[in-house]
Amino acid sequence: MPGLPLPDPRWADVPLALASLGLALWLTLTRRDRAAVIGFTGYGLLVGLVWVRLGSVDVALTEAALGGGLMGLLLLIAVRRLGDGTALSPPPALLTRLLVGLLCLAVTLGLAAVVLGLPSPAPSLVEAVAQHQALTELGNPVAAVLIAFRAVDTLLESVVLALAVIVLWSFGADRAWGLRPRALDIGPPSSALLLLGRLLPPVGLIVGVHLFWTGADHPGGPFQGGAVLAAMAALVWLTRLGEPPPVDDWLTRLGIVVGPLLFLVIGLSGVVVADAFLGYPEAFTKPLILLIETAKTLSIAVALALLVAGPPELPGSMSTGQPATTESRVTG
Amino acid sequence: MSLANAFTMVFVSLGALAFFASWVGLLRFPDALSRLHALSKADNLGLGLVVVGLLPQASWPFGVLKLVALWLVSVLIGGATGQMLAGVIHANAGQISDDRETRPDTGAKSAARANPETAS
Amino acid sequence: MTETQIYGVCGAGLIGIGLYGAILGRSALRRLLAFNLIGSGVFLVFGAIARRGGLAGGGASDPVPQALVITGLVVAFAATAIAVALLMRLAAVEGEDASSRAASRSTDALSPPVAASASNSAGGEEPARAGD
Amino acid sequence: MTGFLLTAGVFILLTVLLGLVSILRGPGDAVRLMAVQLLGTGGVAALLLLGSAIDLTATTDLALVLALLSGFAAVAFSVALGRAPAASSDDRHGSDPPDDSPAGD
Repeated sequence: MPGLPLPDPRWADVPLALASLGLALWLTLTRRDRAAVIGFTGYGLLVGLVWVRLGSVDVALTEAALGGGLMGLLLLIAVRRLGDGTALSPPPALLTRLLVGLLCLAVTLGLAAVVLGLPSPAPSLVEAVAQHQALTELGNPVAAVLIAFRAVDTLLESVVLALAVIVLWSFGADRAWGLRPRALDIGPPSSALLLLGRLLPPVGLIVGVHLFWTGADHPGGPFQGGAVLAAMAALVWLTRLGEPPPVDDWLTRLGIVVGPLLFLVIGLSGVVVADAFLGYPEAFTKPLILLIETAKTLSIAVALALLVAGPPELPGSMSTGQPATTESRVTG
Repeated sequence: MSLANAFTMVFVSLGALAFFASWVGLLRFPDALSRLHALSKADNLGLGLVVVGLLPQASWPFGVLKLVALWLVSVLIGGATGQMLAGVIHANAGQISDDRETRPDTGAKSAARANPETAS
Repeated sequence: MTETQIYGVCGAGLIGIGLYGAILGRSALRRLLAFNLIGSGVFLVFGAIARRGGLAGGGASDPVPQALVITGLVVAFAATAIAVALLMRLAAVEGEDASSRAASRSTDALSPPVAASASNSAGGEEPARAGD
Repeated sequence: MTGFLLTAGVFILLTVLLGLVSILRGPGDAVRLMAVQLLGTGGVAALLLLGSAIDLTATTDLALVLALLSGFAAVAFSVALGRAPAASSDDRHGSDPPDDSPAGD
C-alpha cells in the first residue's frame, strides 16, 4: 500500500498556494483591522497545511499552534483594545502605490527566479544528520538537530524567549510593577466560554505532554508541546478560572529561565566532561537530552503564555469589571 | 477486510458530502445565524462521519482512541464556539458592523476579490 | 511544476505582498501583519529549499532548515507579542495625554526592529477617523 | 483504498478552500470567522484522511492540535466583539448570569 506513487495530493498544491496568496493579498488590502486579523488566523491554518505538503510535520505543528491559535488570540485582543480601524492613516497617493507595487513585484520576481533556478543537485544535509543521529538515540532527525547538532541556535532561541518576556514586562506602567498581566482579563466569561475553559485544558495538557514526549521519535517536541500548553494556560486566564501570576513571582521567573539555564549548565559542563561546549558525554546522552527538553518545554510554555498575557497592569486600567479573585496561579 | 473498506468508503464519502453541503450553506444561506447552522454541520456531522469511516483503518488501541478523542474535542469546541458566536451575532443583530449590506447573490466567484473593496 | 517550485514561488509572492503591506499599511497593526507575512514567506522559501534537499537526500525534508524554521517561528511570535504590547502602550499613552506623544516616539529607538518600524507610523501620523 | 482516501481528503480540502471566498465576501466578521472555522475543520478531516492513507501517525497528531487550537480564533473573536464593557454582550440570551465564582477543580 505505501509503495504506490501518490499523485493525488498534488492536486491540492496549486489551490493551496493560490489560496494563501489570495488571502494574504486580501488581508493586506482590506479596510478593517479586525477582518484582516480574522483573515490572518485563517492564513496561519493554511500555511500549516502547506508545511505538511512540504514534508515537515514538525514545522506544521509549530505553525498550527502558534500561527493559528496563539497569534489569533493575541491579535484579536489587540484589535479589541486598539479599536477597529479607527487609526487608519489616509490612503497613499496612486503614484506611491504604483511605485511601491512595482518595487514589490520586482522583489517577488527576483526571488521567484532564484527559487526556480536553484542548482540541480540540491545540497542536502539529510545524510549527514542520519549518519550521526544514532549518537543522540533520537528517532526524529529534527529533534536531533535542535538539541544536539545545532544546539547553540536552540539555546540562544530559548534565551531570546526569556528576554522577550522581560522586554514585554518592561512596557508596563511604573505603578503597575509587581502586579498581574491583564491583557486577557476581558470581563466575566459567557457560560459557553466557561464550559470550554473547564473541559479543554485537561485535554490540552495531555496533548501537550504527548507532543513533547513523542517528539523524540516522531514529529513534535518542546516547542510544539509548549505552544499547546501555553494556549491552554491562556484559555484558563481568559475564562477567569485562574489568573496570570504577578510579575514578581519568583516561581514564575524560575519557570522562565530554568530551560535556558539548565541547557547552559549542561552545555558548559560538556566542556569538561565531553570535549566541547554543548557536547554530551556519550553514556548519558539520552537522559541529559530528556532533562533539557523537559525544562525547555516548561520554560517555553511559561514564556509563551506570559507573552500572550501582556505587561503588568493596574486593575482598573482596562474598563473591565472587578478583577476576579480566584485561585492565584495556574500551572501551564 | 473488504467489508471494512466498503464501510470506510461509504462513511468517508458521506462525510465529504456533508462538508460540501456545509460549504454550499455557508455560501448561500441568507443570514449569519443560518450560516452558523450550516457550519455546525461540518463540525459535527462531516468530521464525525470521516472519523467513523476511518475507525476500521486505525491501529487498534491508540489510533482509535486518538480519533475518538479528536472528534469529541471538535464537538466540544464546535458547540461552545457556536454558542458564543451566536451570542455575539444576536447581541449585534441590528448593527452587524462593517460591510454595507451588499446582499450578495450569485456570481460570487469572480467578484470575490473586488467586492469588499468597492465603495470606500 | 513540482511542489517545491509551487511553494517557493508562493513564498516569493508572499514576501512581495508583505513588503507592500509593510510600506503602505494603513494602520500599525496592519503593518505588523504584513511583517508576519514577509516572515512566513521567507520561511516558505526556506521550506521549499529544505524539501528539495530532503528529496535529494532520500528523506521527506532536510531536518536542519526545519529546525531553524521552528526556532524562527517562535522568535517571530515573541517579536509580534512585543510589538503588540508596544502598540497598546502607545495607545494608552496617547489616550492619557497627547503631549507625551513626543516622549513615546523617542523610545522607539530602543525596541527591536519589527516593533520599531511597526510603531513608528502610529506615533508619527495623525490618526484619521475612518468614516462610518 | 489509499487512492480513495487521498481523493476524499483533497476533495474536502478544495471544498473548504472555496469556503474562503466567504472570508473575502463577508458580510460581517462573524461570517468570515465561520469560514476560518470551516477551514480548520476541513483541514483536520483532510489531514486525518491523508494520515490514514499513507500510514503517518504524525498527521493525526497535527490534526488533533489543529482541532484544539482552531477553535481559539472563535473564542478570541467572541471576546473581541464583546464591546468595551464586555459584561453583558455575550449572555443576552443565555440563561444563567455569569457569576465568576471560584469554579473549583
